[in-house]
Amino acid sequence: MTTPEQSQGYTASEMMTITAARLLKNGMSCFVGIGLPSLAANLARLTHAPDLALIYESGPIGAKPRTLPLSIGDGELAETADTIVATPEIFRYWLQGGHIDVGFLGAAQIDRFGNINTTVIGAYDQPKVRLPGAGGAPEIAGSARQVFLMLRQSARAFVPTLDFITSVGYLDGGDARQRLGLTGAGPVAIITDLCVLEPEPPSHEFVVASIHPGVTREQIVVATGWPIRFAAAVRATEPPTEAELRTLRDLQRRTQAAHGEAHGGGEG
Amino acid sequence: MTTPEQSQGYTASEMMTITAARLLKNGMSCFVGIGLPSLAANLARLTHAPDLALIYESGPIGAKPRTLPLSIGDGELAETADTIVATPEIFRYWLQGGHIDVGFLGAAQIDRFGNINTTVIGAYDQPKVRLPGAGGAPEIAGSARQVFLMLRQSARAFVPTLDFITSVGYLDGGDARQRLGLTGAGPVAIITDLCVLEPEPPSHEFVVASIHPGVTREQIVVATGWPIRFAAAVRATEPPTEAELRTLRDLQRRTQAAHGEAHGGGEG
Amino acid sequence: MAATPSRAAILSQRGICMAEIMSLREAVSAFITDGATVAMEGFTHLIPFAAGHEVIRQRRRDLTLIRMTPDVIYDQLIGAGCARRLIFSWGGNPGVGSLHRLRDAVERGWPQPLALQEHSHAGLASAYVAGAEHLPFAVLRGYAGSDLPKYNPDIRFIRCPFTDEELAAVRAVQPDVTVIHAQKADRKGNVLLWGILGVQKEAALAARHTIVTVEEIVDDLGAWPNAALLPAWIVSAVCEVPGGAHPSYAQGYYERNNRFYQAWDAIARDRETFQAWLQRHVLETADFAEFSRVLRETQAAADGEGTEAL
Amino acid sequence: MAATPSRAAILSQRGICMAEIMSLREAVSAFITDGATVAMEGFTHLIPFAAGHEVIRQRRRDLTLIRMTPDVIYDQLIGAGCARRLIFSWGGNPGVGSLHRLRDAVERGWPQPLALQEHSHAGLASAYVAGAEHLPFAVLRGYAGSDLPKYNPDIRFIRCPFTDEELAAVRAVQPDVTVIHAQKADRKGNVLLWGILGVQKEAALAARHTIVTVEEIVDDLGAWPNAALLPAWIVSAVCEVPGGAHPSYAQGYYERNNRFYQAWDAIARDRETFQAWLQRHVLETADFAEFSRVLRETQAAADGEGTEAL
Repeated sequence: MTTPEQSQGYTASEMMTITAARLLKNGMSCFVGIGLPSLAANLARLTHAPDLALIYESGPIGAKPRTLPLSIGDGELAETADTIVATPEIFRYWLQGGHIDVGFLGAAQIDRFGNINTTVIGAYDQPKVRLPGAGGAPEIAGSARQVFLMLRQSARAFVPTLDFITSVGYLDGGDARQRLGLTGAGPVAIITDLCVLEPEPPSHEFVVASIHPGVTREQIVVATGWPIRFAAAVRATEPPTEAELRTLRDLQRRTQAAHGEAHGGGEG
Repeated sequence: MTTPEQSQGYTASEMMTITAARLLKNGMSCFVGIGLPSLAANLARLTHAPDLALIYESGPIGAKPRTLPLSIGDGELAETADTIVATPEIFRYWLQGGHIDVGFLGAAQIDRFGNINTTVIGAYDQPKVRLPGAGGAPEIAGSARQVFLMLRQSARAFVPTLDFITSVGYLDGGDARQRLGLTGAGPVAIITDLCVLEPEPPSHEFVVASIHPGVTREQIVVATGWPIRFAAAVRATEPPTEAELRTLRDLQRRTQAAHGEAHGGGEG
Repeated sequence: MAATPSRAAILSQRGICMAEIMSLREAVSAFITDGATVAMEGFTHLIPFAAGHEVIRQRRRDLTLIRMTPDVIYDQLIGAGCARRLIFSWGGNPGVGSLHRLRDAVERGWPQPLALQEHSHAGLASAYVAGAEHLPFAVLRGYAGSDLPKYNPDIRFIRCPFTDEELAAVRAVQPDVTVIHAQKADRKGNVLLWGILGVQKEAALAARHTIVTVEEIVDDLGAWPNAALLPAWIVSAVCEVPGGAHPSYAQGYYERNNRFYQAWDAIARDRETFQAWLQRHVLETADFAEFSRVLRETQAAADGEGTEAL
Repeated sequence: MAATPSRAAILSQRGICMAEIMSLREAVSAFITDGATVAMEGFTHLIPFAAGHEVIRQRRRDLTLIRMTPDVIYDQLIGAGCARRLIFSWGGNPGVGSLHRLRDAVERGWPQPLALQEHSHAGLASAYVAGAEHLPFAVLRGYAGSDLPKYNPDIRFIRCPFTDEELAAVRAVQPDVTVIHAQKADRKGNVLLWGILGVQKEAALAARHTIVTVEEIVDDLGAWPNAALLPAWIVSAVCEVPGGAHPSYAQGYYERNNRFYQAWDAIARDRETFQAWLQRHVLETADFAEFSRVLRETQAAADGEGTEAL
C-alpha cells in the first residue's frame, strides 16, 4: 500500500516546514528557536525571503547559516551573522525593545488558546517528565509583534488543559491577553503537519483555517485533544513547489553532511 | 620681589597636581574627569603607578593617552584604551557595579562636608551663572570606593553653603552619608593648590591635614569661606621631586604641542 | 516624551522597516517635524553636526532636544531658535568652558526661553537604556542626596521588591527621531561604527525613526566579530555626508578640530557674532559640502589675519 | 544568593584586585568552596568544561549552580553529586534531547535531590545584568501570564513609578565565583573573547571572584576596537587550558564536538554508564590534558567498534 506521503512525493513534515516558511515575509526580523523553526526560517531565507533577518537568542543578528545549527549557539551562526551581541542585549534591546517582527516557537503541549507548556508533564514539584523549561519562549510569546507556533499535531500535544503554562497565547481567550498589557499581538498561526490553525475572534480560540493536501478533517479531529472546530471557509494549503522541496532537501542534505546525522529537535 | 613659587622652582598648580597624583596607587582603577583630574591621573600613570587603569565616562577603559585629552572623548583615549564600551555600560556595569577604586572630581563650589556644586550659582530657576551641570559626578561621588576632590582653594569656591548640591560628600556630616545607603566611602581628600584636607571623624568635616611647602595657615584661612580647622597633627606636604616635575612638564609640553594651546579645564 | 502605549501602537502599525538611502535634506524633511522630540547623540566622537545644520536650514521650531552633552551642536540649534526644551546631563564646551548660546537662552531667554530637564550622565544614559528596552523607566543607584530630583519630575525613588532598598528611577526617553553619525554603511543600509560609542545604539533603538549620516557607503562593511552594527531594519534613513561630524571627529577618518571648539567660545559669546556666523556658514549654504568650503575659506582668512574669527 | 549589603562590605574591604596566572587546580582550590554559589557561563560557545571537571575532581559539594543552559557541563556536575540547587532557564541537551542526570536528580533525587529555581532566558539574563550593575533587582517585560512566578519567589511584579504599568522584577544573581572560558589572555591577565558572548561579561562582573580559563596566554591580545575584553583588575585567576571548552567550542580555535553531545545522551541515560564514564575520564585523570588523551583513546576505540560509547 502506498502512503499518502509517498503518493504525494513529499512528507507531512516537509509540508509543515514549507507552510511555515511561506508565512515569513522578506525583510522581516525573525527570532528563531532551534529545530523546526530554524529549519522553516532558513528555508524562507533561501527561497522567497533573502533579506529575512534571523536572530538567535545566543546573540547572532542576521545569521545566514549554510547548514542548520545543531545548537542555538553554533559557530556557523556566529560566523555568518551581521554581528553578535550579548544575550541580555538580545532579550532586552532587540526582543523587548520591539524590534522583532516574528517569534517562532515550538512546544510540548499546546491548548486551544495557543498557550504552551515546555516545562513539565505532571505536577511541577513531582514531575512525571521534566522538560527543558522556558528558554526564550515566555518573552518571545509576549514581545514579538507576531508569534508563529509550530509543532506536530497529536492528541498528546494538543491538550484540553496544560499541565503548566510556560508561555502565553490568549490565556483563557477573549481580551485576557490584552489585559495583561503584552506588547506583541500573540500567536497568529499554529502550523502543524496536518493543517494551519488560526485564532478566531473574538474568543481567540484556534480553529482549522487551512488543511494540507491529502489530510482529512477526521485525521485532524483525532489528532486534537479538544473538540477542534473548523473555520467557516477552510482553505486548502498549496502543495510544495518543486523549488521549495529542492531547497529544503538540499539544506537538510548539507546539514546532515556537516553534523553526521539528521538534524535534532529542541531548543538549546 | 620673588614670589614663593619662583623661589621654589615650581608652581602651586604643579604642587597640587603632584600631590593628587601621589594618592593614586599602582593597580587601582580610576574614573577620571577632564582637566586637573586627568592631568593628575596621567602623571601618576607616568610615574609611580604604571598599571593605574584609567576609565573615562565616554567609554575608554585602560586609556593610556600620550597627550592629555581636551575633551572626555578624544580619539587619543579611544586609540590607547584596552577597550571601549558604551557609556551606559561604563556607568552601570563599571562604576555602579563597584569596580572603580577612585573617582576624581572637580567642582565650582564645595562645602565643609565635601558636597559639591557644578550646576548653578544663584537660584536654580533664575540662575546668576548657569554652570555645565552634573555630568558623571553624582554617581561617581556615590559609587566609587573612594573619591578625591581637586580644585583651587578660594573663598568663592570653598563656601559655607552651596547654592545647589549636585553631588554629595557627607551631606550635613556625621552618619548622614551612611544613612543614604551609598556604596562608596565618599571623599577621602580634597587636594588644593594650598593644602590637603581630610574628613575628620565623627563629623566628617574637612580639616587641613597637610600644608604645601611655603604656604601659611593664614593663606588657607583667607582662601576658605568657612572657619577652616586644622588637624591636631598637620603634615608638611613633600615638595615635588625632580622626576615628578620633569614628567609633569613633559606631559604638558606634549599636550600643548598637540592641541596648540594650554590644556583647558572643565569636564566634557 | 511619548507614553508607552502610543509607541506600542506605532510598533504594531509599523510595516516592515528597512533603511532608505537618501540625501540629508530629504531625511530631515521626511522625519523631523516642528515640535518633535529629537536626540542627536555622539559622545564627543561622531557628533552629527551636518544633520544639526540641516535642521537649522529647514528652520524647525519648538523641538525638544535630548543629548547627554549638548556641545556646540546644540548651542547652534538653541541659538538659531529651533528648541524650546532641552534634556541633558552636562552642558559645557568640552575643555573650553561655557556654551554661551545655551546660557543666554537659560539666563536671559534669548532668542526664546529654554526649559531644562536635567539629569546626571548615569541618569540620562539609563533613561536611554530604558527607551531602548521599551521599559517606561530605569532603576539606578543615583541622585542620592543631590538636589537634582527636586527640579526634575522624571527622577523618583522606588523600593526594591525583594530587599526594600531605596533606589532611583528615571523615566525612559523615547525620541521621535534619533540622529547619529557613523563611519560606514553598506548599500543595504546596515551601519557600522567603532571607537567611542556613547549612547548611540540605545538612542537609535529607543526612537521611532533613526537617521544615520555616514562618512561613506561601501559594498562591504568588513565588520569584525561583535562589532557595533545597526542593521538596516532598525534604521529609517542613511545619508552619505563625508566629514559630517566636523568639528567633532570620526575615528579612522579625521581628528577632532579642537581649534574650532576653542574659537566657538568667541563666536558664541556675542549674539551678533553668532548670528553672522550662522548666516554665513549655515543659513546661506545649501548643504554640508558648501558649509565645509565656506568654513575653509573663513579659516584661511583668519589664519592670514592671525585672528580666531572663524 | 548574597544579599547586597554583604557584597558592598566585601567590595569596601577588597584590596586592589589583579589577576593572577595560576593552574586550574590552584584556582578551583583557592576560590570554589563547598556550599558556594557558582556560575559557569558560556552560551553553547566557550563553555568551561575543564573547570567543571576540576570541580568534580576536587569533590566540591552542596554547590548552588547558576547557568542559563545547564548543558552537559552541569549534567556532569549534578550526576557527580556536586550540586544541591540549580538556577537555570533551559535545561536540555541542545539539539539532542534531555539532560538525563539533571532529570534523574529532579525526578528521582539521584544521587541527591536537586532544588530548582527556574527562570526564562530573559529573566535570568536580566538577573545577571542586575548582578553586574550591583542592583538588587532588574525590571523586565516578562513572565506575564506564565506559571513560572508561582514557583520562583525571586520573580515578582512591580509598578512603574511614572506610568503605573505592571512589570516583572527578578532578584539579582551574585555568584560567589563565576567561571568562564575565553580565547586569549595576555601576561597581565587581561582577557579577550569574541563570537557568541552569552552572559559571560555580566556573570564575571556580578561575581566576587572570577576564574577564566583560556585557550592561550599571549604577549599581545591584538584586540580590535570595542572588543569584549575583561581587564585584569576584575579577574581573580587566569588559567591556560588549551581545548578547555571541549566538547563546546572556541571560535577561531576548534569547532563544537556535536558527536560528543549526541553520544552523551547514551552515556548519561544510565547511572552506571555515567559513573563509569566519570570515573575513567574525570576522576581518574589528573587534569584536562589527561582527560583529553583518555577521551581520544575511547573515541578511537569506539570508532573501531562502530559504537557511540565514548
